[in-house]
Amino acid sequence: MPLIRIVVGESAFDMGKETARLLTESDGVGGVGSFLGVVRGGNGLVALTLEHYPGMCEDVLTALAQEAVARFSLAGCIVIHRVGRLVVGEPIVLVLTAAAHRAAALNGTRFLIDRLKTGAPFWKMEEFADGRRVWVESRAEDEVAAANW
Amino acid sequence: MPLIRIVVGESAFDMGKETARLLTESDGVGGVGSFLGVVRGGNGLVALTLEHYPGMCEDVLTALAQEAVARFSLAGCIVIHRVGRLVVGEPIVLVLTAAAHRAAALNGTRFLIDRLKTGAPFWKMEEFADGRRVWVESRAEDEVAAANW
Amino acid sequence: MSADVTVLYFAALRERMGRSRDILTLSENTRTVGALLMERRKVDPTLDAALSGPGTLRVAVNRQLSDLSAPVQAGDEVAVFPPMTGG
Amino acid sequence: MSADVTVLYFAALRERMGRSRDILTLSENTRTVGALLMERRKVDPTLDAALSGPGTLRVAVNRQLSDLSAPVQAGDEVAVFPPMTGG
Repeated sequence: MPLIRIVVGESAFDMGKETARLLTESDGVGGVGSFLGVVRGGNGLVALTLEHYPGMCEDVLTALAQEAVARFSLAGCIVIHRVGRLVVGEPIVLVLTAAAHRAAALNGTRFLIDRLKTGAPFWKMEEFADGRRVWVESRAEDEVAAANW
Repeated sequence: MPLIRIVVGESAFDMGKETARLLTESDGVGGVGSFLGVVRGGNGLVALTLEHYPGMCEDVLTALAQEAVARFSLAGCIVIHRVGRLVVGEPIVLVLTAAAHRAAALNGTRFLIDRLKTGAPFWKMEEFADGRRVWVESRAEDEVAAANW
Repeated sequence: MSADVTVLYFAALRERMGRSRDILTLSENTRTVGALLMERRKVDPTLDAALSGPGTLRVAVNRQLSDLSAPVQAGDEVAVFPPMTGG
Repeated sequence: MSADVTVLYFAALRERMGRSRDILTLSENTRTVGALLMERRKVDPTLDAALSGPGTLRVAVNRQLSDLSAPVQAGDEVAVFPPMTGG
């Protein structure tokens, strides 16, 4: 059975350890693809606050991971998504996919991050140095990226 | 100036530390894409021995990294390729790309690993449990993947 | 058996509501999520204003993405929220 | 100034050669990598056999991928090797 590991919570994660775990618990791996999302600074942004729908997040991410495993013949995958207040430069999300060959791993990574963006119940609120708080609007290009899979 | 870090050598590398370094030394990063290639077991394979052309490897990888930075507006990238004898499960190659947005980072990762496979002077020799030693032949699909960029 | 339905609000909608959930009692003839919310808007000006706000809203029923035509029954968990912006 | 050209062999070709490099002296009328190798094959049966082996070969001149029509001059570093299989 391919490893599927889903974590939603406030804690930081260790990308190196998660990669080692994926390699240890998966068979026949030739490549690991990954995407790490971080809070991007600029325009006075200080932090993001991530709100989520507990329970539904885990359900959606597990279903997405199962779909990715089946579709790209993944040997395993890990999705970690943080919630709460995260300052500029802090990691938000980690997607790791293991497969026999690189194309499958890289496609699996891209599928998961594209679909997660608009399909898992997380919401970002931006906090600026001048005190403004703004809910991030969904981007049309994200909807297109998710629909293209 | 975007960070370009190229390492070719026998030493193991620490993916977590390399990612932290890329984040620390790059500006405006929203996402980091990566590919980690490892020695895949199966069919009695025990180890790979990686031979390389010292000097030309570094030149080619630097040129590829510069092309990736320009083409995908990367904030930085790191390419580490090991040489020598590596047993099943050991990491061979790490590509890390940082960008403002995920599509650029993931495209940069894929470009680098696709082009590196057939364009950088490394050669793999497989070593099997029964003592056979076989030079890996280049795969037509790798040539196609590299040419598609 | 209770005829209650839990309705959850998230993100900007939660802020517009000033609360994160309501426990609504399902009337006998209410069969869909859309009908449930429409009835409630008539008696809850805060909900009416919040749902009239700018931007589209999404609906989940029992943690599955759904829409206003979805059937609703006692014990269900309904959630209403803006488009998701994770990752 | 020396008229020497260094020729490097890698991977399966290096094994077929039994050595990793030759230092060849460029004759006056030799202008291309192809001509250099062709002349040498006539006097070096090992090289002749190695270059006749199965599979295609690639050429680099001064660490730049090139081909047999590339010009060669004294001091150049020429490398001959099978298709690359990194990553």
